[in-house]
Amino acid sequence: MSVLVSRQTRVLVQGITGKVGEYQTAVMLKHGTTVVAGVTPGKGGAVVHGVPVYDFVREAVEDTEANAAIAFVPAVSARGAALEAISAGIEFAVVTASNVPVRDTMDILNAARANGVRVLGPDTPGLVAPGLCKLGVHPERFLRMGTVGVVSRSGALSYEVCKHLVEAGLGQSSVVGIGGGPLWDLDQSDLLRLFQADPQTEAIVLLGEVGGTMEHRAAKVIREEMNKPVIALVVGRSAPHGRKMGHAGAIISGPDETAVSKIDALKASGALIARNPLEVVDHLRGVS
Amino acid sequence: MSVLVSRQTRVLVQGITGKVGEYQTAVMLKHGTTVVAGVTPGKGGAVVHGVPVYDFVREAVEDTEANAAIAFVPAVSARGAALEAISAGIEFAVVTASNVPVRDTMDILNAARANGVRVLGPDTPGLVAPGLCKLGVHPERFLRMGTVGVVSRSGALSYEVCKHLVEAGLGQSSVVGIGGGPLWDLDQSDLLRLFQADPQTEAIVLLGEVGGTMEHRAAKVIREEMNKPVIALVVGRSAPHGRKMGHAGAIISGPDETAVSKIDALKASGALIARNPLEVVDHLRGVS
Amino acid sequence: MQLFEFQAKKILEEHGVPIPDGTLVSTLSGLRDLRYPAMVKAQVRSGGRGKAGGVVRVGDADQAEIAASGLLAEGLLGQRVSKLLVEEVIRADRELYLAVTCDGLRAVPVIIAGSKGGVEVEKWAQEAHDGVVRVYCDPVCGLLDSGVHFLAKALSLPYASFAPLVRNLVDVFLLYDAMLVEVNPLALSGDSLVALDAKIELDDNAAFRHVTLHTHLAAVDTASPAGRSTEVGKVAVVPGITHIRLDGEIALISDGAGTGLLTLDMVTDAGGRVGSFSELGAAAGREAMCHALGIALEDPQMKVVLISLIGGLTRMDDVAAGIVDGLEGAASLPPLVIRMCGTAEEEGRQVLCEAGLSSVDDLHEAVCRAVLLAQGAGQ
Amino acid sequence: MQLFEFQAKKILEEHGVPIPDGTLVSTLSGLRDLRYPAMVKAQVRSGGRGKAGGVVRVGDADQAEIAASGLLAEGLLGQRVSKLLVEEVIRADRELYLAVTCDGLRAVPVIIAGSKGGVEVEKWAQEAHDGVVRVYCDPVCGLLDSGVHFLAKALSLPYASFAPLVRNLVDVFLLYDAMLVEVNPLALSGDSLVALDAKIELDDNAAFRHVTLHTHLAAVDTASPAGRSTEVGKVAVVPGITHIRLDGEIALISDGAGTGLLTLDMVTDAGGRVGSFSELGAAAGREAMCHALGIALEDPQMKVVLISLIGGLTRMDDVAAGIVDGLEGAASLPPLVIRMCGTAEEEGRQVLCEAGLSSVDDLHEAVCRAVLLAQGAGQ
Repeated sequence: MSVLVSRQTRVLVQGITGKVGEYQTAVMLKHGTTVVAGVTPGKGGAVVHGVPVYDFVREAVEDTEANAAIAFVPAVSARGAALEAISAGIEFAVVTASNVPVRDTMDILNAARANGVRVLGPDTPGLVAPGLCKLGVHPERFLRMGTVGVVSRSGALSYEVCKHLVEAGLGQSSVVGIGGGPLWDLDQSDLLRLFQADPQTEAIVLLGEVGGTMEHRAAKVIREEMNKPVIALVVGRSAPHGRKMGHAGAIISGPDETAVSKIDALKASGALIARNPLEVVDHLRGVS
Repeated sequence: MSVLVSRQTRVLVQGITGKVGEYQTAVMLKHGTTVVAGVTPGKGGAVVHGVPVYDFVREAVEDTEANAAIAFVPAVSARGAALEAISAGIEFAVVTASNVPVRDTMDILNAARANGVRVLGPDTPGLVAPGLCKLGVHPERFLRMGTVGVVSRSGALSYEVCKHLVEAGLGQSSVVGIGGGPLWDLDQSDLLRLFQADPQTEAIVLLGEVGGTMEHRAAKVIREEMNKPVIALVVGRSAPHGRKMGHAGAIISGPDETAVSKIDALKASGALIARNPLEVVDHLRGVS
Repeated sequence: MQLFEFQAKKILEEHGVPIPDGTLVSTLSGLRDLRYPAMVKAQVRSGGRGKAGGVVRVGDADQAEIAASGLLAEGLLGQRVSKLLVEEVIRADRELYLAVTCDGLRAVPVIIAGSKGGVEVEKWAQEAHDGVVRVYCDPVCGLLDSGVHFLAKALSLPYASFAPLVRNLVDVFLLYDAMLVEVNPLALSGDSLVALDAKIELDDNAAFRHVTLHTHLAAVDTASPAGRSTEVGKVAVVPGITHIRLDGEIALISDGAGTGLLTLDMVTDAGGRVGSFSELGAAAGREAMCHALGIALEDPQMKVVLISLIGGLTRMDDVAAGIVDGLEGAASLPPLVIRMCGTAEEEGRQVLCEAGLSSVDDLHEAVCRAVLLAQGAGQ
Repeated sequence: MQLFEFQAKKILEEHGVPIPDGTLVSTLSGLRDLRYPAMVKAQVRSGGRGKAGGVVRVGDADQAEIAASGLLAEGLLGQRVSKLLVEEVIRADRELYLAVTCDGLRAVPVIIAGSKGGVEVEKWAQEAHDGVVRVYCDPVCGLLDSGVHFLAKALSLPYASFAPLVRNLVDVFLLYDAMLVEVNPLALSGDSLVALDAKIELDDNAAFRHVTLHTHLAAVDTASPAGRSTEVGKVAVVPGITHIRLDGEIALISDGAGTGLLTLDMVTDAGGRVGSFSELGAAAGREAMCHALGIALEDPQMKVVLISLIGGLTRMDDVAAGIVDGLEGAASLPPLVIRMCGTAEEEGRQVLCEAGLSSVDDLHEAVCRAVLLAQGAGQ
């Protein structure tokens, strides 16, 4: 089992003929992912690593019954690519681009909700259920099928923790990057619930950051809805206060945006707190 | 049991101080409905039949935890009333007004979908689960708690059939008016599925009409997903062909809009076909 | 309300859609100054205008006068022709079909495009469905770029001229509260697209947002008097009432589409023939009822009036008062059968009783009575 | 990018938001011709301007010259003041707070309004949360009429003047790809509303949609050189890099926010002090790395450079090439610790190896080395 994807997931790669798209398609295929189609406007008819390329997502969906999409396109094209996938009947879309404008992200997420589509990103490495399906860019060396569910706002932070897990002989059920924000369709709370319901997952690593208030909502979910152990690592304890956005930032979020307030809330919710990846591994050994 | 509403449904009446709103509120209360709040902008603080009136839906929801709304407002105000209810966290909204512009209906239905809200209407009598909750305007004399689920595009047609049911000693589990169209959130197919899943419902009466192609989709649901008996009455067999909307109407729907083509499809799906309300009663006696 | 071609084209032109150069004339006197060859197009609201001879290609002013005088004198498809649109002849490399309407299932505007256009488009579309493509607007973001590119590819049209045109059609559709914006045929000439014909159907329910436009349109309207259709099978909509003239002798008035159609079917099944079908809006009351009854009573073909009422939102005492109003001062009075029940039915019966009228409760009984009365009257 | 007050007000005025009459001056010479009394307002981007003396009420031109010369000469809050906005004095019956920003949870614009405005609004809002109301735009239909009415009631403002104002603020928010549009205080004078101060924060990621505007804004910008912050705690963003100057001697460069913050925490936990924090964007490569390394090497306070890389989308060979580029021709070279792993790590190590560099695989080890080197250098 895994969350959000399965062996039945039929992956479509947007921007498959680009440098990154082509490289990551090869990696996803090697991982055993069912990549059924690629899309690059104007390149319909081409073939990349044996995968047929179409001009439009709807053509690809009609031909190949693709049901999940990952886009390797630049920030300026992210909105168009995501909306095209959403309108073509894709059920689950991953938007990897970083630096996507907030307005474009609002459009993507709202269109997704109105159409009943789930989205990871923008600014996400995607997700991987090691051995089952890789709809993302996580480095292969840090992946191993196992029982730990990992959810992270930051791609690199999840790689770092996954590296330590694998080096300690531990594996992952799914590793999910929800995206760097500041807007999300699926957030930490959604993933915690999915991991709680996933039989393969025995413990969850929650990777948080300074900024926003998402970890406070996650703490509430941990306290009220979960009985699986959660190990939380929130980075940015020693970061200086970032620039506030006018008075609105303070009014909206108050003092809850600091790493320390998040760690306190997670601790109070029953999560085990780690200060670095080695402590994550120690906690996991303690609970298994 | 019932569909879409229950004893826990807490009803808010929009336009409660209007002539129709006030009258129907009294009828709903008499039926045993939990009407907790009314809204009329500018009339906040008033009380109608013991129900407190607010200026805004969100104030009413905060105070009374209303979770369903029915609007008795004219067509020009239907969009505003529905959107206000949707934005205030109401889970289920009934829009009774007829002659609502298509553009306004698009806005209502799309906002509802984006916010996870279900809508009946516009141009609907609403729904009633006799004895449990009345969120509609069905004449009381034609209602009796029972086991027949009724779904209709036309309010008056459902009253007519309910009248015959009650006169024959039969009662209803729920009577649902999906609205006169041409756009719907919940359509016949949705209601068929809900009735199929509802333990109280033993047989379903499907009331259809000439125009559109919804009954063909309903026939598919009956064939593929249902084992409860469905009695179908499609009116408009002897109606002249209506005015077509340019070529687009013909291209969109082809010859499937006639009552006869719908009756044929429903018959082929296994539904029992009635030509008038007396035959509906005969069929129901035959299957029970 | 369906606009005339010249009205639809004016709106499209104002929103950046290329149309042929043309002149609207209502007499023969204006034809001499125009450029020829030209197309002379009768301004009527019916479909099938081209097949019926309402679009004539003329080589010079003499031919134009012959064509125009025929159309103005004789009308077309049973309609009076008071205006002609005389347009330049566009050489089309290809003719296509393009329309915007609302998709009932998804509740969004849908663009329907065909790689062939013209008068036979429905038939062709049903035979060769591959040639017709649909692109749905997104409920949040509207017409997507990818959708426009997809249409341009499917129709083999140059994106540069097609993209603004289709976006403009969607804008017009939303801005004017249209039910349909249709360009058929859409001509491709070189890299340019031109709307050779245009049809816009407005949403009458949205007239409150377009008061000036609807008032103006009503003023230039030369159709039959409002609220009454004399042509059999023709639908007329006036506020609160839908009226259809049929080929029988029973006038049927109902307070909702569903119960009206049911009663119509039951009358027909019982061997009766409805000649006038009026449906009050769901929330209609006294005034609409009075109006509908007036239409029935003024029609000399009607031998029986059958009023079929079952009230939900509509209060029966309101409607009963409308019946009393409508009968007041009526010259001749055919037999009247009233079936009335539902909301405020007791109050309604009281109103009828005070006017010396009565009603029945059962629809089957009412239908039976009306059919028998009509048969008796016919003998 | 945060706009100066005068820039924000110009945009608001163009979109129908009332602002005080004002004149922008950059020298004392223009002050003589203005009308007094007036407000003299230093144009700086920092919050807390009012408390720091950057807003002065003056009665006449002499007082204005005194205030202006002080601000122009001395600057404010560590920033140079090159422009002053001299505005009419508005008599306010009440001062309120009104802002539009994006709600992260719902992914829609949210209007935040407070029935009191001014410099202490955050403090007041946290103490008396009842006075602050939020209205969320609908994802499909935008700001609803009911929401505007609700705000007007909550703030006790006249609907007629408030409704267009708040709608205009939402329009500006969307049209300019803003992160924040804030009016604080918003003054009520009689039935009129005036934006006494205005703040607009643009979304730098959307600069591609507003090339002219962003170019123009960058031209009038008088802040510190792009890509470098000398003020401690100040964030600077250049394409692909976020750089923060801190109070230590280790320059930390990472290829993602998460791993950068983790490394920062680990350095701090190990007793080290980071003085320069650069984070490459997630998809950053050779050029961004070279640029970030340049910033670190040019800073004389930095005793050690710690590069913490773990590649997903970013290829390590690209970044390694950027390191080699950045070191080329560097005058002085502090001790360098490179931790590198992830996508194309072998190719990356090869690139480093050819330049005589090496990397470690383990982050704990890298942090430990960097801290020890810094402590050694400090002694």
